[in-house]
Amino acid sequence: MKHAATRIGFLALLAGAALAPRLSAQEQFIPMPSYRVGPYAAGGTGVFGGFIDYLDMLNLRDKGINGVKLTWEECETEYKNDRGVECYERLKGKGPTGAAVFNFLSTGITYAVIERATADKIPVVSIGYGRTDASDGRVFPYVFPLITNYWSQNTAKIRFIGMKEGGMDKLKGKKIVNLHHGSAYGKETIPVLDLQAKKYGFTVTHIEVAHPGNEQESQWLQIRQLKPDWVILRGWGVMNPVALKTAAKVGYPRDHIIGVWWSGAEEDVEPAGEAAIGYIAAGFHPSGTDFPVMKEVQKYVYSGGHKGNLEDLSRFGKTYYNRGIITGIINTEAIRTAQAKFGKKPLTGEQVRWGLENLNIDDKRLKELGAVGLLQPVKASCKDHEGGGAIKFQQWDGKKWNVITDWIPSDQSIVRPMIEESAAAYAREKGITPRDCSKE
Amino acid sequence: MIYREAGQFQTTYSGDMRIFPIRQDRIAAGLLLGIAFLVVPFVGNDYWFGAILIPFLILSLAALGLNLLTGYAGQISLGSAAFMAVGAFAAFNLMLRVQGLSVLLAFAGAGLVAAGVGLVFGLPSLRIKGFYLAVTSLAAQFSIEWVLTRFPWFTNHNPSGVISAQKIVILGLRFDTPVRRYLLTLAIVALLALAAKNLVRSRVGRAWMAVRDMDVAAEVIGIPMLRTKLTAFAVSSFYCGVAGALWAFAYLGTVEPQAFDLNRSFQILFMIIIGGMGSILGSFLGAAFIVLLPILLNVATHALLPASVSGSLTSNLELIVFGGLIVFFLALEPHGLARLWQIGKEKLRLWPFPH
Amino acid sequence: MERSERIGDVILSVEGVSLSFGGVRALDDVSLEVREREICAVIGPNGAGKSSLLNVVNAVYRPQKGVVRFLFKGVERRPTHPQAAARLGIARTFQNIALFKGMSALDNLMTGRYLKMHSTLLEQALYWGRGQREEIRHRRKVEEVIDFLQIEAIRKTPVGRLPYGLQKRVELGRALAAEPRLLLLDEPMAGMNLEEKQDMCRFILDVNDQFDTTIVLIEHDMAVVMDISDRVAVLDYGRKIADGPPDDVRGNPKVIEAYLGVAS
Amino acid sequence: MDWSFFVEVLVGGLLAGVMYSLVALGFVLIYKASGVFNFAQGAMVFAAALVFARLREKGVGLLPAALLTLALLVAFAFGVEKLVLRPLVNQPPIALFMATIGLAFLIEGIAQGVLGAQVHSLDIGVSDVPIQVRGIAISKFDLFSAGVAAILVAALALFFSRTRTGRALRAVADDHQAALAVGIPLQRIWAIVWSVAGFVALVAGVLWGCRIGVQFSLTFLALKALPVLILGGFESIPGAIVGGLIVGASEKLAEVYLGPRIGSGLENWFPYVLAVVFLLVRPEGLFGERRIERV
Repeated sequence: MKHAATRIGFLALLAGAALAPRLSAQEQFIPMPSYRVGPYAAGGTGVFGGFIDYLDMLNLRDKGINGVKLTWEECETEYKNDRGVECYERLKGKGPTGAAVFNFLSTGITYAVIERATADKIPVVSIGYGRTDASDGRVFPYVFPLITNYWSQNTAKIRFIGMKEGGMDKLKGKKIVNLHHGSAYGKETIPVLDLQAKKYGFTVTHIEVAHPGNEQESQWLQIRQLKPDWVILRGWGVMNPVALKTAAKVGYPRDHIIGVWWSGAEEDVEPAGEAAIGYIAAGFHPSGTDFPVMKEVQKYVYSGGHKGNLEDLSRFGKTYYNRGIITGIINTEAIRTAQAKFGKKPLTGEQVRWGLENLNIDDKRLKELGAVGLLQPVKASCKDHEGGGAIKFQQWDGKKWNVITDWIPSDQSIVRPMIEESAAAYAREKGITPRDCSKE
Repeated sequence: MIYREAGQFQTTYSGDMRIFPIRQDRIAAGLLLGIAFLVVPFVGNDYWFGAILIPFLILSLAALGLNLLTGYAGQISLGSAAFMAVGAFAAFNLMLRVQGLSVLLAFAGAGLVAAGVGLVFGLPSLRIKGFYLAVTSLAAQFSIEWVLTRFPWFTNHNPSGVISAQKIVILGLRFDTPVRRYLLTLAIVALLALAAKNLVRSRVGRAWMAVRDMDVAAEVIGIPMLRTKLTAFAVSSFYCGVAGALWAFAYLGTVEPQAFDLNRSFQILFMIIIGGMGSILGSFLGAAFIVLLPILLNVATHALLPASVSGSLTSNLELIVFGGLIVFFLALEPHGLARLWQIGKEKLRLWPFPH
Repeated sequence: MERSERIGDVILSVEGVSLSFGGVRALDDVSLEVREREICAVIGPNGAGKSSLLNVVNAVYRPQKGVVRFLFKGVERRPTHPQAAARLGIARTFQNIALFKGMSALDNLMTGRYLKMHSTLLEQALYWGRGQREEIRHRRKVEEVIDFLQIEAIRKTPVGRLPYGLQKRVELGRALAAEPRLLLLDEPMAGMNLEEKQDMCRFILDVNDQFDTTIVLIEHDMAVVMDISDRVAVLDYGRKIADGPPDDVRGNPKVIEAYLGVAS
Repeated sequence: MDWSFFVEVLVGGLLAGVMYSLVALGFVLIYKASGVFNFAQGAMVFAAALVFARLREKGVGLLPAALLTLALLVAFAFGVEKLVLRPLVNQPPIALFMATIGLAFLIEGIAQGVLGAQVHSLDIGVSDVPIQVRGIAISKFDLFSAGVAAILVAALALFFSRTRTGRALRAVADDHQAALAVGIPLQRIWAIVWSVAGFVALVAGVLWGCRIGVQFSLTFLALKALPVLILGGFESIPGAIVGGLIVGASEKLAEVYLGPRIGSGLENWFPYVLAVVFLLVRPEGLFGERRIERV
């Protein structure tokens, strides 16, 4: 166990350690409020590992962004809201121009900092999590749930099921079970599902799994009684492998279980072993290493004696790691966009916000980035802070995830009104007057 | 200034029954409050107010509440966070549904609602004793959390079950900056701490301790068991409820029921054990230890360790050192930091003469 | 001689009380009358049911048979609960000290006055006006007891740290703080050295004639019992085998056989 | 009502309950002998499983891996006794309880720091397929776990009644003087108890690890053990088993038959409410010995 050895070495090294280097003027500071301990450490280490490695790659390959070196500092949040807020406050002022943009990888923390960040004029990016109705940029100028949010995902998922059934009209009379985690996150898609159930005439049963969900005997026995055509797995951490194992136990076909993207990482299926084979999960990006950008990271960060952020190289190209890579792409592209307007220098959060709002990663740009197929085209606007919304579905074969669909677009005709209604309610609650985007 | 009580004689009972009979203590306490109210607001910054002091004060308040119940009345509870949740959601709904209600009244209301719930879960305490009583508080912990997520009414039908607290405005004064919220929190916590101190040095406080130390003897003296225990539960829950309301309104701004999960309850319990059972001061020391130390360690590791050291390692180092320190301090003084402080003072009193 | 004149009417009458735990009989048809201002001693070998008798008197135990009646100023009361007994003005000490270990001697005594204090929770929280005045007023009362028992020096000491003899004294103080009409003392001198015993005897007698307190005490030390008590009741295996002035009891053959015989 | 379904839920619950009991056992052992509520038991389960899993990944055989892990746990137990229990001997139990909390942080930190935070799968060659018994599907793995639990309890029973050390442990549970009379120093006994608890943690960790993967969430199992302990009484091994069965069965039945009516997800609190009701009737727990208050 080589890593173990080096780690133990470091444990000893604590006492006589050197001081971290100071920041210089031509640097853009990006805070890293990560979590590397506790129940969700697998996700935290993976995503922030990819995020940091991508920034590292940019620094090594082309001296940062247009010559502006990227710097960052980690702060352990332990996935707790109060620790997250502390990290936010601690890091927001770092660097010559302050924090450029925050990514918390936690819905709870994102919620907790929205008002602070808006007051401090620092954008908060939440890719695939966070406050869904923040997609309405008129009410939430500083919050960017980019690429896709839970509700969009859910509509895409119903579309996928429709495809499988051979047309949306075939959904009529079908039975779907929504097996969700017993938390705010878990309950979030209940309204959008009910809405679609009405629209397409299928019945949906919501079954809750109490946190942490390491025992699901009763839920799956219920499911077996219901004999649903499909089960949507809105899981979290340990709940996912347990769900698959228990499904196998009661003999429910795994290829009719469709997970959300927080149930779609290797960490979610590997512990289930055999039981996970055939299971389908949504994702706004695939796993795997055969994308030019991954090769670049491999080349610059993990060769020539340079050590990347991953301790366990086998995680390179895994789902969480790739999610970190695209997080890196989105953030840095926003900074690049902003630099085009404000000049090639370290930028303030407010300037980066403009960059995010005018972010436009088209197919051409994707090709340049070497991320075709890894990332969908993203175009944000003052009105729409989501800017994507399409989903790919992948199936687990026992070894790896195989993408089984192309990008399946979400049904904004359902999602958008819900978002605007919810955002408007928030605006009323807070006395916010939404921006007029025609003036932006 | 040397710490001496020589030459100080109490000539009146009222003098002898003051919170700080010794002059130096009075001066020290006065100074501390003076600094907290008059100096800190000018020297502190947003980080200190918004991320360190406010949560520290709020959790101290919660710890104080639990200490009244567990430390003084001897009724163990693992559900303090649930009562914080009740407070937070009660305050939110009061503000939401009662037109033009003053925030302070909403906080008081939140405390009372929590006290009411606390009473209910306190009832079994007459029959169930010792560690077994923990189960009732655990029942409270989980069922309350469940109820708050189960019924959307409590969150005003927010799709993600999160409440975002209303603005704090008192007599037209907006508490929208960290420093103002800090002062508000400090004022509330200081007042409630004083009230707690008064309670534990009067009749009801003595009754609590009597029940804790020797319930049969207490009964023979004429102390009504159920009423005394229930008072403890109610008062304790009141404190936790106000703390929860502050957590939502003065600190985070938005909270979900999961913010008050079992871990929070345990965190608060740790505070009073490390700080000192049956000690007002201990509640604050304990909160400082449990809240501030991990942050301090996090800052320290990032300052000391070279950037090359992996984040995972530093994060785990923090855990290890934190755990180690807990064990170390307990080995040093099993009765908590407050006792350590007290012993230190007694030593200082006798200094330089050992006997 | 004028002691006998001080002694008034019956204020406590235990009538045909039987008590048993499971199969074990602790008290078997015991009757006892105690008169106002009397010092009545209950003696008997270990396990004779002495403590049980006291526990029945202040309603810690409920007897299966018989009644316990109090006649204060002609009004009859039958307390069914220790608190009720306390409200009637019955205070007691315990065989193995039952002080509130975590509190100072002073607070233990203040706790003794619980029933005499009435300020509301809010008044106590504010510690202002009535709340504070009440505390001070009762502190004054308690200080009288402290002076009486000569424990000024240990006022603020946590009772856990006190030596055994002093703890016994503080426990007596806690009982006295309640200004009881009837004081039940369960082996107040057990495990004391000679001078501690003498002090305790003096306190008991002083309490009796300064505060007119009626006293029922359990004691092993014959000498003590014989010279402080007006009347002695003897229990043996849960039954009362003798009751009367010390000298009669001393002469009673049953007692000598059952108890003193064993002792000497 | 569908009886075969009811039976299925019941059986599933009982088997789940056995899994809870496995975790609860560790608590009972330590509480019995040292009167400490060991908050670190969950962390021990996690750490044991993690070490075992990593060894397996390195290609170490089942038995050697188990033995190596066990050796580590024993060393740990002796370390704990020396560094944590001894300084706190004769201190209020609450202080010891808190110390074990510090211990939990230590274990979690070291385990994750040295062995990483990834999720590991674990397979000991027992597949988790259902077998049909009179039309009722029962998981093979669950039956296996139940068997292991039974053997474990039997082994512990023998250990406590037959061996000299075991009897000494029982003596300690009753009173410490007696233990000294038996002639085994208290320190040794505590170290041994913690080792045994470590062994139980390993068994629980491996079985649970196979079920849900070896990951941090294993520490949460302590929560499931709590109501079991409270129902069964902290000092009783049979209590832990029976308590587990009651909790498992009741929560499953509640979830299936109550859930649809008053809302699902009540599994988490139902056992506690049950325990409260139960304790109101019998305050000393299922197997805890009744204490008479002497005045």
